[in-house]
Amino acid sequence: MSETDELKPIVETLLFASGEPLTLERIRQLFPQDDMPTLAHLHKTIKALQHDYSGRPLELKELATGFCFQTKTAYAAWIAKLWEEKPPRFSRALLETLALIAYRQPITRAEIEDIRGVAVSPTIVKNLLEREWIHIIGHKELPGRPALFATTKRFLEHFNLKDLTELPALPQIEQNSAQTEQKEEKVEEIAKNP
Amino acid sequence: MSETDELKPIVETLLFASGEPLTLERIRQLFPQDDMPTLAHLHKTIKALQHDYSGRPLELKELATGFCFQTKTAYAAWIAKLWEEKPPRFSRALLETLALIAYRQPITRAEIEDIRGVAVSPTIVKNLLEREWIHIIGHKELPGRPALFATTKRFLEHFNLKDLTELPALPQIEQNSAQTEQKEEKVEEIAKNP
Amino acid sequence: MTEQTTLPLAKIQGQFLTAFPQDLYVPPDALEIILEEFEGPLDLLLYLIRKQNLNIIEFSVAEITRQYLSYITMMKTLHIDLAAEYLVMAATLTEIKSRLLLPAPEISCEEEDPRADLLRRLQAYEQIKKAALTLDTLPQQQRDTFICFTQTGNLAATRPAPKLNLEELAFAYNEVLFRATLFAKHAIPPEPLSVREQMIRILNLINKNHFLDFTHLFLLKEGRLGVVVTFLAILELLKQSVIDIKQEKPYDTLTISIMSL
Repeated sequence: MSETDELKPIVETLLFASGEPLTLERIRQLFPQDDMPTLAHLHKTIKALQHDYSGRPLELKELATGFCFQTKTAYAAWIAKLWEEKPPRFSRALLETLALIAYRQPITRAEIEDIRGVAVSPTIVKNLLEREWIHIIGHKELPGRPALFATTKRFLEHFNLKDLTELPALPQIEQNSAQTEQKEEKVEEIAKNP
Repeated sequence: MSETDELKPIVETLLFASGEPLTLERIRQLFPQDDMPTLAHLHKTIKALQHDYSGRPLELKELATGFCFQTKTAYAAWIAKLWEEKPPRFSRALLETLALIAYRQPITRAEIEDIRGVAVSPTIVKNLLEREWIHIIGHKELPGRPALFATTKRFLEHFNLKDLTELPALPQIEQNSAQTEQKEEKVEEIAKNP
Repeated sequence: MTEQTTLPLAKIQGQFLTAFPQDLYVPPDALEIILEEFEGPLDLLLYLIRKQNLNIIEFSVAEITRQYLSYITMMKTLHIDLAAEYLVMAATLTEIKSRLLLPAPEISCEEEDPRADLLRRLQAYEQIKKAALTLDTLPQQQRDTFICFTQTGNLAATRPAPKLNLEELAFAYNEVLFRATLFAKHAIPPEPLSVREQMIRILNLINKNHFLDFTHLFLLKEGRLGVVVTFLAILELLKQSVIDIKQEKPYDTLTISIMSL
């Protein structure tokens, strides 16, 4: 890795794709031992990139945690509007996990996985625990003593609920599927007794 | 908002800050009613930005879910090194199921099974639903009202497509053999490959 | 099993092995892995046809049937569970073969090609098999391309937390139950929330007090229905082995505690 020209687009894409500050040492470690760029070389590359982007509304800045591209403050108002317009959304996986905990508490992770049919990501559980929307209320007497999750007071507060019974009941879909099952049964019946 | 020069850095900043594709309509709605750029104007701005970034390792692309800057494929290997987790490799069963849904949507599970000759694994369908690559678009008026599956915009986004017409053309299939001329050819072929 | 020389026995470094190495015992597990290489009977048939460098429309049913059947027989001999689809295909092939052996009637022999349906299926499957491979070669997000994004400096702190409303939550619950009923072998019955709520109330009480008198769990102001619901909640917790009920001697008070190890 001797040419700046070769190194530059690599560093550039790394900084843009990571979305978080990267130290030069971290970048260096991505290269194979025998082809590691020197820190001086990386510094020169950063300088070159800073020059390339000098006319643009973003800048390559050095923060305490490393280098990253940042939008210039002059455009902050536009970004604020973007977020105001459409705040970030929870993933479907998080919503469904939370919904299952809310409606079927106390519930273990295995039970959630059983109903959803896919593994529950640890990040989601961590996220919900950190928000204090769920907590571990006990353990099931099974091998491994799996944690039983339940929603918290904070969860009720967030949704302006007095208690869990105030959770909306929307049984339409369940009824529909129950009807479908009944229909299927009927069809079978008819098939048996034509 | 009449000058392209004023609009360009705003669009550029928004695209970089959002971290997800933005439609031109969404960008337009961020402007005050009396100063809203036209879609044509925004299109011109996008073109200008695409030109500005033409020499760089990133490109401004239009996906089904909107416009975004993304890294060029040549740098994927470097970026992948940033993360411990490797991108998932999809099984043939999953890819075949997905391809059937993509090319023959809307399609029922029974129709998929008919073509693949094997039962569709519920895990695969759940996985695809979970990724939000497919969704249930309706139900067929048959006993049991089987679900009709279709692909989503997120599917297109994942495969870097703007719309379904950008899917690679289905490979040509060999002509039906029930025709006599081909039967003769067949005899010749078999003679060659006993 | 004399025809076995033409059958794939193992796939080693991408190469199919067509005969048992003389000095090697191949455990049935390995053959099971071979079977897993195929996405079903159509895929296996396609493999057998392609292995002969033949076009789908050109293959000899008799030869392919022979190979297919000996493959299936081998699997059966080794007591490998074959999916029903493989056996159905074996029957189909045998039927086509026997129909081809019968003298064809003079009229309408063109439309009545007994292979027609199988050929259509093979063609449709091969097409989608190729399409699936092509799909996987498209540049994919997070694998080949990465969406660029930048930090926003001080603004980052003001980025709002995701909003969530009750309707969305209720919708998500319905969605997941609906999907579960679509795919689960057993229907997942909706349970009345009131029982769930009582279960949580009881657990919270026990977590605070460790031991509780059974009668203290009931709230008289909730009336008869409330008592029934609370009782159901206790039974459910017992069934799930979350709590334990102890009675020192007959007619003594029931003590409820968290299930201990």
